[in-house]
Amino acid sequence: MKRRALLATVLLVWSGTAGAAEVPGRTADERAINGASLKLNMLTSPFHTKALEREIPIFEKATGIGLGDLIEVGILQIQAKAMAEAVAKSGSFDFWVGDPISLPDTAEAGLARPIDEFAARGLPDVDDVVGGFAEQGRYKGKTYGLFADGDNFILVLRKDWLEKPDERQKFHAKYGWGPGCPDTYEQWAQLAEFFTRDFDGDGVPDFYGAMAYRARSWGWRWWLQRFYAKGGMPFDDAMRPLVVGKEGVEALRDYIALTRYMPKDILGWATPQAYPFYAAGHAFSIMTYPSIALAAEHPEKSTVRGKNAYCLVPGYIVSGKLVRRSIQGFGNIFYVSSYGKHAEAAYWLIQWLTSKEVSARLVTYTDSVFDPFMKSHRSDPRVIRSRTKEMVETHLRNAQVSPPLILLQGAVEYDDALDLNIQEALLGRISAEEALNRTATAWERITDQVGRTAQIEAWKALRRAFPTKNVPD
Amino acid sequence: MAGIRLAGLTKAFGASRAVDGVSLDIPDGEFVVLVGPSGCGKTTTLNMIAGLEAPTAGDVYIGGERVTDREPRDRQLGMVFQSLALFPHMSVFDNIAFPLRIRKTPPAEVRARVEAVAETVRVAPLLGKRPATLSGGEAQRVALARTIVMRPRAFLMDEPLSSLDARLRVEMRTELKRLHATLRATFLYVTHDQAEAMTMADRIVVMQYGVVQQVGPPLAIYADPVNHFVAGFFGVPPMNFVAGAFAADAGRLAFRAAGVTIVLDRPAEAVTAHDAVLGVRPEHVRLRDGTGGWTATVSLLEPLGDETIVFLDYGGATSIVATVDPDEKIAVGDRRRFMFDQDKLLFFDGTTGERILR
Amino acid sequence: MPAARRAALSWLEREQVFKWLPFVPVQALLVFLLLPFVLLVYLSLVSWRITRGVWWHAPFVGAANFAGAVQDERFVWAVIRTFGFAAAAVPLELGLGFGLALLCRERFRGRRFYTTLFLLPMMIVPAVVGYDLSMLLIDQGPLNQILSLLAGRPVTVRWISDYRMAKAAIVGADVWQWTSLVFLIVLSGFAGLPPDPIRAARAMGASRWQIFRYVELPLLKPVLAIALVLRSMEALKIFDYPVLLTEGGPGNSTETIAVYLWRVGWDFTRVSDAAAMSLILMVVVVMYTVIAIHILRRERRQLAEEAAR
Amino acid sequence: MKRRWLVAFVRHAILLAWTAVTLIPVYWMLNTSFKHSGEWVTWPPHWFPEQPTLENYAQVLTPGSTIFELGRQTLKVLKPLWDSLFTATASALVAVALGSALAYSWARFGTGGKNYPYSVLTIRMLPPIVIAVPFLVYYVSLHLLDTYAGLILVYIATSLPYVIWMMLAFIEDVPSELESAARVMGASRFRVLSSVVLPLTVSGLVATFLFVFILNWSELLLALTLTNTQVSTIPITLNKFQSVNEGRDYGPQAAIGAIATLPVVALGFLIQKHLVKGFSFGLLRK
Repeated sequence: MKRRALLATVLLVWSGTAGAAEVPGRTADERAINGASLKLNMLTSPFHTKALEREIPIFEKATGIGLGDLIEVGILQIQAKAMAEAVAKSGSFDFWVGDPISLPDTAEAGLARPIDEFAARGLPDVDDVVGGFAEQGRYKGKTYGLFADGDNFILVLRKDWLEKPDERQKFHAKYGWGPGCPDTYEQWAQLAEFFTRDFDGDGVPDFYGAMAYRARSWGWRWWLQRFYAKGGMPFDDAMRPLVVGKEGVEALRDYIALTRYMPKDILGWATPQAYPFYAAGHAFSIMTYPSIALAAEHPEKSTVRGKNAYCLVPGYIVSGKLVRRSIQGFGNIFYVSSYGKHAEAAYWLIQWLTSKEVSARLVTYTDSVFDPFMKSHRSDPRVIRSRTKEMVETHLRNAQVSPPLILLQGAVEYDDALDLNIQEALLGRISAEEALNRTATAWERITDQVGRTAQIEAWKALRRAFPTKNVPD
Repeated sequence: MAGIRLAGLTKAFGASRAVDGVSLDIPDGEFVVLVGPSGCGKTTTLNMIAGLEAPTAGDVYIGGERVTDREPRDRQLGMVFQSLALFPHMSVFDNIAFPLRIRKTPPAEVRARVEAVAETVRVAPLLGKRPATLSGGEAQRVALARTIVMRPRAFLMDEPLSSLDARLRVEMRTELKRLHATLRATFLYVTHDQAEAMTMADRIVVMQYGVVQQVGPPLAIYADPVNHFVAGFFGVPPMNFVAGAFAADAGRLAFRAAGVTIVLDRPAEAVTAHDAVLGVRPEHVRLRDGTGGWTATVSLLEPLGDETIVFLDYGGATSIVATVDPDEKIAVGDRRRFMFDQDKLLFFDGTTGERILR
Repeated sequence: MPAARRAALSWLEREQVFKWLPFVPVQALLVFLLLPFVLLVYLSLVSWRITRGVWWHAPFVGAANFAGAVQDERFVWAVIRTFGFAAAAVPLELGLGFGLALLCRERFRGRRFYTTLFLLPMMIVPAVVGYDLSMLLIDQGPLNQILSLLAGRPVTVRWISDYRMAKAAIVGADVWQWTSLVFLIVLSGFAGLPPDPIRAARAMGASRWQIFRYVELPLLKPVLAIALVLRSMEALKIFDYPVLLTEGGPGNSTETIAVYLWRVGWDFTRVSDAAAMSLILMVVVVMYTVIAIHILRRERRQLAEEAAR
Repeated sequence: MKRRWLVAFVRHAILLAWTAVTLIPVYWMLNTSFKHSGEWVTWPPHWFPEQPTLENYAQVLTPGSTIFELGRQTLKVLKPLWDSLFTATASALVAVALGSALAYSWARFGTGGKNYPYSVLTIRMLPPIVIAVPFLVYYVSLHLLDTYAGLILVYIATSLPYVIWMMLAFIEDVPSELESAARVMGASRFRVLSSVVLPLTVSGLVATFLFVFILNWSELLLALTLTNTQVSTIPITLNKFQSVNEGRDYGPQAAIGAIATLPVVALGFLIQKHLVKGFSFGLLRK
């Protein structure tokens, strides 16, 4: 299996150039691909390093293209570091792993390099990528990166609690359904309410009904997902913000209301606190990145291994019909830098990393955060072993209703304005309406600063990437 | 060994002149004391000689050589500072050895010379100590040793005794004189203490406001001051001054002040000044019984043992001070008559302070 | 010594040459720093963001960026907030540092133990402090556990998720780390107090408190002034703690100037706006500097007078 | 007698309380550095590692990857440790040398005018983020980006104001008569500096060195902006240690923290004698 993949890879790489006998080629890239050894530098967050460190040497053995220097920065500093390189043009890295959100800015800044010409020759395995994901590497009609990490949200419940007969009976008696995977956010709230427990009666719950992220820089995505499920759209055709409508306000109120069943400290938590908390069995449900499965099913570190039910992300009933939306929580793309010295070699490496076989291996490593994103991952035994079949199935079904993030120039700023105001509302410092009003004002300013006409064009293109399906097959 | 000559030495700080055209010739081997009140420019003069400050105008010659533009280290002068300036981070030995080591003297010679000098100034037992542990007199000797050891062409001393107590100061004066006699080097000694100047100097240079007022041997300066300032600066207790005016008295010159009139053996035309100040040293004031002179009340007595200082209220603005024999029967409140030794009287111009009627 | 070398040396020895020797490299360095500053001014006058071509082609917009910055509430609040943090942290550091130094000034058993330990925090990298606190401050973490133990009932302070407490956490981090520096400065100040005035005051029958209040405290004022200026300068630059502990949240409760400018410049790519804000900040800082200099200079003068006496 | 006992009691009570405040975070760092990943964040917290381990230290100190040998050090702390030591030491040394020379010149000759040290102080007041963007552009054109020289230069510049200020007070404490004496005795101006001024200000120099060393050792923002692959300091490295299951790699981070604290603490203890003297800023006459 491995040997065949290797062979396929080598052939794939070789096919990119004409003769391959005695290291011919006009440029360093060509010669490198043709057999010379070449070291590529990479910018990444440490979340990906360990998997890539294992895989890239295999590529190097086959092609002579290996990993040189590694620039690692915290996951929230990737954008800053990429922008610094856009200014510096130093060529200190050839490719990088980053969030789709930074695509518009890095593309506009000239850092992300269009890879269409390479892709036309290399024919990456994009057809196998689950719908919606592939779009995330594209901006204004060009492809800038290859998708590597299907990071849309998933809801995890504690199966063992759901299966307790007396709990089932009591729950059903109270709410008239289930309990089980919720279809709507209301149902999730009911589950959260019901399963929140205060064993010692000190007024502080010991078992929390729900968890999701509410911290600064993270929490906005959970709101945006609700907003989309309400049928909301961020902008109209003229890029006027639409967040202030009924959808937005209701989504925000629900978003705030559910926080009641979460640990009090949730506003300060991100993955470092949330995953171990859930894996230690302190919460009934958590809606988060699919990598939660790696923590929850971890053979040694988890106390809830095998006790988890993986659910489709709930939705809202919009004009009588259920709409589910599962937003891209972070997601990662391999980008090629315009300023690196070996763009083509870098492209071949990322194509190899995002091929069916190699991506399946990347997804399998429990110490990195590559999540399944290919149709073939669904049946890959290695992927299933690391995450459970149920999880992979559910995750990829969720992806069918995955709308894009606001992938426009200034994305990080749009998101930050939204994030800040949502949190202010969550803190009770301003009302939901006020929060969204302020967001709209900020968004208008950002749009004007970036240039409305250009943004309208980009937005229209982006809007086509929204899912048409309301409920996954 | 060398003499020092200053030619029109001037130092200006902005508009004010700390030292104003000082010219002075100090022959080799002379002990000259530069004296004056604080702020008179004497330390600045010394610093210019040492090269620590650059003169605004004028020149310094050492041993006939013009050194005005030379760095201090090229002038080969020994200097003792007011604070003594012992290096607190070095032992006494290292302090004394410092000037030798700078000249890259071989260690054996350093040791020999330091020990020899230490013997001379009697600090040999202290060589291992730190300056902070020394007494005032010891520190003084170490500072001297450090200067002597470098065999300078001349010694500059900037109030070196001011930090000592009265007794030690007197002892050190003698010692310095003896040292001068041994070394036969040029000493330029700065002080504000007239007693030091009087006791030690071959010649005294009196400075005020950056200007040399008078140069001369101690006794000459004492007896024959050129102006009111110099006259008042020397002598303990200081000279009595009585402000008054000249007038003609039957063709002779007379000095009149409140309560005092003195008819001088001079023609009335001898001076043109009207306002004048009479100066008379306390030892030239005589108390007497009977008639003659003027009457005064004894207001205060300061017995010093060898003599007694008497303050006499005679009706003038200030008291007249007289020194009398300690055996003299006198008490506060006594009414006594007093007179001046006529031939010791000094007169100064009331406006300029210059000596008149010399 | 060869004559040429001797001549060169004596040329260097001349006061007019010698006194400028260190200025040459320092001024060179300052000029080296000045050029990016000129670039900063240029960038503030044009409209450039990283996503918009090269900076030397950006259109000139005059004061527009400055007007925008002044109207940017987040910026204004970040400035106010940062000064607020400094205003809260610095007096605490001064008070604590002073109090601890007061307790440690005399010799007693264990003094060396305490003084050595109290210096520890300033030797730790602030980024480490940030991470360390993110473990300590979670609501069921060690700190609340200790507080509960002390209070005898469950205490759950939401250090990093409550709007106010997060500010307190940032101030607390600063205080924890830098009280040690103030402690050291004041302790040295006590060690350097001249003994005579104190002896004189005791001879005049002053009580311990009076000696402290009327003799030691005034003598220590210059030292406290230094500590004050030093700490307020550093406190205006808080970056590591919020970045590693709260990401500026919750809300924008811990978004300091440095954090916000980092976002505007790098994350939002609005370099020109960031440049304008930087320059405005500079004006604020220069005003602050003038006040600080005034304090320092007054203390120095006072000191000179005391020394003269 | 009773009163004295009470005073001692109160004193020790307060000091012990602050000792606890000081030590708990430090202890927690050490505690975490010996814990397995499962114990880093627990409810309730573990005050002692259940099964103490050195794996965190091993992880950050072992060069190379455990599975595939890439022939280079990744995610490791040795190179950043060296880089931090080198940049912080070099910049502190140069800054102390230059700054104290400047302070000397200003104190003795008033070079640069009355306000010079005050205006230099302004440099330090600006948050480094202010110069980060233009500096990047500048450094790229000078080829100083991602070099030791580049980082050291900017650290020298930002430490200078403190050096000048701390040393100024110190130098003013050296009586100028000592220098005059040495000069008259034949010392050159340079010899005066080395034989008189330097030994008398050594405590100040040492304390100043430690202070700016700590500042540069800990600096995150400029290092993050101005380095990529060739230079990497400890604060940047801390940022790197993040893992998937646990998010932040608290254990290795704590290990790095402990390792990063050690040289400074060692330095601090070595020069403790000078510290208390040094930090008086020479403001009070002895």
